[in-house]
Amino acid sequence: MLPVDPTKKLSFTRCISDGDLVIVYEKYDTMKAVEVCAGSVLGNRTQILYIADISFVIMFLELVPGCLVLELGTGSGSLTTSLARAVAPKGHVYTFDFHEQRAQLVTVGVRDIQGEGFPDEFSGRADSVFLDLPQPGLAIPSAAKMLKQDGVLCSFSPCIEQVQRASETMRSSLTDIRTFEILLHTYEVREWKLDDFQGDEAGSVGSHPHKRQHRSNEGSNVQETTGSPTVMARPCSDARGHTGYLTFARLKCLS
Amino acid sequence: MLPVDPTKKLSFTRCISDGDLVIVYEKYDTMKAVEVCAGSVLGNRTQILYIADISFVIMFLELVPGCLVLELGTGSGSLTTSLARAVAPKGHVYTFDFHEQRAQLVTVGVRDIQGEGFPDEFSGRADSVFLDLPQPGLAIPSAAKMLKQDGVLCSFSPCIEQVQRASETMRSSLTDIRTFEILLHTYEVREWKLDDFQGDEAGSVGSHPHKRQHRSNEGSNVQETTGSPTVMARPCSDARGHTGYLTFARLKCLS
Amino acid sequence: MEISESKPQIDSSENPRSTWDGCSVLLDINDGDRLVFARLSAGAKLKIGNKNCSLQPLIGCPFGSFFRVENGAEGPYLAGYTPSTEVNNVQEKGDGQSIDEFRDNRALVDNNKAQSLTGEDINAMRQQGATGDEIVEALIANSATFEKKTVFSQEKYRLKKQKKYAPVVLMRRPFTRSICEAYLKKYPNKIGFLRMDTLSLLLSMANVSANSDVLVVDMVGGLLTGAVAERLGGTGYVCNTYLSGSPYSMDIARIFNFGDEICKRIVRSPLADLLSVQNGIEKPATQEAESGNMEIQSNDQISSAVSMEEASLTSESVISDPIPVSTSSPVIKMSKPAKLGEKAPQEIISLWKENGFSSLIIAAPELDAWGFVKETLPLMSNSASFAIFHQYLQPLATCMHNLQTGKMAIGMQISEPWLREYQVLPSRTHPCMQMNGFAGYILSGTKILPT
Amino acid sequence: MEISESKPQIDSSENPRSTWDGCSVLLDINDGDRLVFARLSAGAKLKIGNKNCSLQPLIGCPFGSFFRVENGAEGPYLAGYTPSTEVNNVQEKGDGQSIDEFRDNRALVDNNKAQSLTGEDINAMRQQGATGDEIVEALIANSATFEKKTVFSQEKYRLKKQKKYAPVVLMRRPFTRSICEAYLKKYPNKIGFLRMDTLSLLLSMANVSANSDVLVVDMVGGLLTGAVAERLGGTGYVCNTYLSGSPYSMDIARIFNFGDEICKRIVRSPLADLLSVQNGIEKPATQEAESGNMEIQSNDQISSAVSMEEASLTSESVISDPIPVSTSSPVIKMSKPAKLGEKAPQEIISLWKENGFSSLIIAAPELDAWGFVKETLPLMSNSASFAIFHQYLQPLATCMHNLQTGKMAIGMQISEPWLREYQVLPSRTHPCMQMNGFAGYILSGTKILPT
Repeated sequence: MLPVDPTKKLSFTRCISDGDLVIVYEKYDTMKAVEVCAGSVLGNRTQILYIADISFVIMFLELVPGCLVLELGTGSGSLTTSLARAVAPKGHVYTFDFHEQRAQLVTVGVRDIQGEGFPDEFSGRADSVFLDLPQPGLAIPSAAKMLKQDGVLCSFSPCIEQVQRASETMRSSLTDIRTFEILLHTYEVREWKLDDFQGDEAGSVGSHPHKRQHRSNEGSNVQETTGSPTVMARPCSDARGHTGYLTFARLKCLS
Repeated sequence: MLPVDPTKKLSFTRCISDGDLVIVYEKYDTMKAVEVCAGSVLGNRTQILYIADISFVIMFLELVPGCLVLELGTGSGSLTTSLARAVAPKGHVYTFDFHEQRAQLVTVGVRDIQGEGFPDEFSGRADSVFLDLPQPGLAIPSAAKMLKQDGVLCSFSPCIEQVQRASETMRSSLTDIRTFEILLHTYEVREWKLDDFQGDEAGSVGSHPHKRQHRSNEGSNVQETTGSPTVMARPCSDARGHTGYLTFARLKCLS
Repeated sequence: MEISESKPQIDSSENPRSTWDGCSVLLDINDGDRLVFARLSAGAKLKIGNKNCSLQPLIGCPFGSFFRVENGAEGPYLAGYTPSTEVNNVQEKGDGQSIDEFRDNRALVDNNKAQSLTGEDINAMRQQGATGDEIVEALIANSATFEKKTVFSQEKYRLKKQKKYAPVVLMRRPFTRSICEAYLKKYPNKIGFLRMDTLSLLLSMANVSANSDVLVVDMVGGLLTGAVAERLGGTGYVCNTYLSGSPYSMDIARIFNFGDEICKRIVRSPLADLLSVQNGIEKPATQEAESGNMEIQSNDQISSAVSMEEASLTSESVISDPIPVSTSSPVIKMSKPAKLGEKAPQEIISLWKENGFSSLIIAAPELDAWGFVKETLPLMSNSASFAIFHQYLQPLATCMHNLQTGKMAIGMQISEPWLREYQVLPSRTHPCMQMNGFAGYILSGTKILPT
Repeated sequence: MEISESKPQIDSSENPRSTWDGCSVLLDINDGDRLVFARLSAGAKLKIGNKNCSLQPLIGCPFGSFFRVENGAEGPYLAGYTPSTEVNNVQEKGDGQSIDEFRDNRALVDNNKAQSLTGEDINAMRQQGATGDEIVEALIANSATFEKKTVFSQEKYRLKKQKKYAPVVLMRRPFTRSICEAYLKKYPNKIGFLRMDTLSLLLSMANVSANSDVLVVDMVGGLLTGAVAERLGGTGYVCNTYLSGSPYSMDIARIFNFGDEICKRIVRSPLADLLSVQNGIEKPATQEAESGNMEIQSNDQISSAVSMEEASLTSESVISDPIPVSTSSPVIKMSKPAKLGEKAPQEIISLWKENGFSSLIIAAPELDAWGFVKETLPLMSNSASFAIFHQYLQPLATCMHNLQTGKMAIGMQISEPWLREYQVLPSRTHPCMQMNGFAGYILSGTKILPT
């Protein structure tokens, strides 16, 4: 049997302790406030708007615990957090931006990666590299040098022209170049009381429609939906139309 | 009261006559064969794959009976047919291609529109112009000259680079430039018999789950979906991912 | 009424490109910020910003014209104006900007209090006869932060001030395209969230074209009825049917500039009347009386000339918050649009009985689809096409299943259109960040001879 | 078994970049035309085209390596090879071509009979030791129409002949990404049509990360179990639960190269066992016996070493039509993958009773979602996240409604991911013409303390 170290269990304690991250829900679908205490960053759930992009990036970068990941363009840090969770407990994320940030399990460097490129110390050591830069093409040659063999690079760009230039640059040293776009459609659930079509109608129309109804239903398992209230889902009309393009590529394997 | 001329009624005769268009369905969703007889082209329904594009084009070109429409790039003629139906009975479609075609209510010209431009005789006479060309940008200046004031032009292109170049050209003489993409998701309907979760389970699990079930359902209108067969729809997995981009623009109104 | 009658007959097939007295127009103020449907007349007025402007100068102008508020000797008035290509570009850059700013604005210091021009200063400029453009330039010159902004932010600032101090009015033709898009933007619930692409598919899938006899269940305010009538162009018929009680509103169909020829082709009939005839039984007199009743019940719709005026006023105000103010009596000054939606005459109903309708479109997003379909489908000609719109997938799935098992229709398909608009600009091309994710669902098919 | 035990422990956190004896690999033949999962060993063979090739040369090579069939003295063998950038470009042009040809091929005359080289000629070349590339060049030289083709058609022709006469094998790591995509392409029904993006969302929405205790209902062949275990990396637990009867297949989880540390964290437990403990009642001996029964029932899964070998053979053949042929006995030559999916020990179950699971994922596309949710949700810790996958929308709508009215969960959302792949090439950029339109639906939320 495996030893179970209770201090390593993620399972939630039943009472809220000091320093915990607490999210307050007002109703079943609205958050009231998010209070983040230092030290609990890794327990934080990623921004819902981009969860589809983040989830897909983590799977397509083939991140598993123990990986070394480089990120360029820390931005709000929402991806950084998710990258760190994916490589925890033994891996490490090195993230670079113009501005200084702070986090756990993560090393943040201030650097103009687009111009300077990556520090040499990571050369050939990165399992994966993620770029979120206005001109990804400039950083790609340096990023490719950091990758291990068969390592995966991802570049996120909102505009197709950035994708076109990045893909062009990738072709020289990378392979398996693929561009994706991912969106999340959400649905709202409503209890829907169907108007009782027949009931309203019967008085004024007379018996004719009922006759016809019987004819068409004859011998078949017609499903009547009228009467009882039904729960139904429909797409939310206010949808996010675009977040960005995700371009993935692998370092060519030299055999 | 309006006089009703029976010869002008579209309503279908109840028996198939010689020369009719006949579509044979094998099952409710598969067509076996389409036999088109000359003279009934206008009754033909458009190719289902592109019906979303075609429908949108007709509405956004603001086509109504009586319009004069120019089309460049007749191709298979599937759009031509729909354009002709939209402007019938008094309007006219002039369509141009490298190859000669034939149709009703439609005049087909053989012309290298991309290089030569439109014939002068249509100058300022077209309500709408539709372009389906490899390099739409080349034809746009000539196309714009053909439009009436406030007339609408549409260019269909599969690649974004064509759209980028066409939009650039449009900016000099046209306004209200908008690019759309439209796809049709289709659903398949199945009768779905839910496995009776509780029935199977009760024997082996004992009475505990039932107890818990009662607790959680307490006082609420829980919807049980198990038991009876239900009809449900799910998206077809094999979908058309792209047909093309539709770029619309209006001739600027000089007041 | 005399004014209206003396105007040349507006035949939609002539497709007029300029307005006339009594013409219905869509006024787009500040690039979609405000959308107003109005009927032009010498007395019609519209409040733009804080100024009441007569719509009289718009009469006779081509659709697609731009107007701006100018200060004349007799007060503010609308004057034609040609926007520069530059301004047009600024407008189009609107959406791209959000991205660029998202990427670069960490260093941007935007302080709106850095404006040294006061409201009093601006009022003084106005009284001295300054144009809107001049005020905008003055605001820019007196902004302490304008020079520090990025180019995109500068354009955004300029556009914002232009909208406030030099609003632009674009006059559009009220066609299905523009009417549908305007309602979708401002009052989507009034048209059951029916998107332009969905509506266009309903027309195609139901095979609507010249000389069609189209049966519609239009619970989307008359938009469907109007769209079908626009396609018919004065041929065939669109028959708006309804359950007992009052007919469904056709107000939106009145926004179209339909001439008499088209209006006569828009009729209504209670479902009961169509069904009784369908069954080969002559309508009893009691039902006639009942239908007469209904016509009176629908007081806000098609009864008298006065209520027409009210209806047209209502439709004008539907989209815009402030109702266009008419200083003189609307009954006298405003032209009467053509009458539409009369009760279907008995001889036409008899013809439908003989031939069946050639198309069926149902847009009753709140009602059970199957209930309507099983009633109306037998009224169709065999091989007639139908298209049913619904906000939920499940009722259409049930409906399709029932039609299949009942062998009532073939070629059936449930579809959901998916529409995406793009921003196409040099180096800034991408799908628009906001989209309308709700298209609704369509069940389409072909009616067959019941076996 | 000894071979396997003597190998270095494969710890997934080490993330090995080269293969080893006993390693599981995904072989991609001719750019996705054929996808084969294989376990490397000295004796393992694979038929490529009409040639039986040993997989032995693949041992010790880096993942991402390309191989081609070469003719050696002892017959055909797989040799490493570096594709030129040019070839890579040709492959990538594949999709764009369809458009360009659509536009231009009216003038193109394509007559495949214009090939003067016969099958006999090609066989003769082979016997004289010609390489695949040389045969392709000869075919091109002897094609009467090649020169008349467009550049794209020429490349298409070359690629087609290369695939036939010089097939390329790409060796990939069996990770969630590659396994999911391979199954989706070849046997989507075995994984319930679970797309990569949907699977990745299930993991994120259920908040799966190191040290999580994840309860899964995996009726997608073990793909979900494997994906969760990959994320856990030897920490926490993934507990695969099932109704009475035999456990659901975990075959796909065995394709991953999980080391012992990870395999031990993959356990199974009948739902009844989890429930009885949850209610604070110690498991009666009768249930223990019953569970013992089930383990024997699941004969194809986790019982003996021999059935393991069979299972691994099965999983290898699942994707490919021809089963990789092993000339020698598989029991001796093939290495045993680590054992996974043992029955959850009582002390771990007791811990779960105390703390609750921290995540719940249900992927039972054919079963009623609500039935499973109402049974499993009480096993969750409060504030635990859950994610339910289903092929239909309606069962999730009902489920969400019931959870809302029962005040069992908050933060609920039904989502449908939408994935689009693009072709990005100079002047030929557009979304791919084919797409997988079916993602399924996800209900996600957070469990709360029942009130």
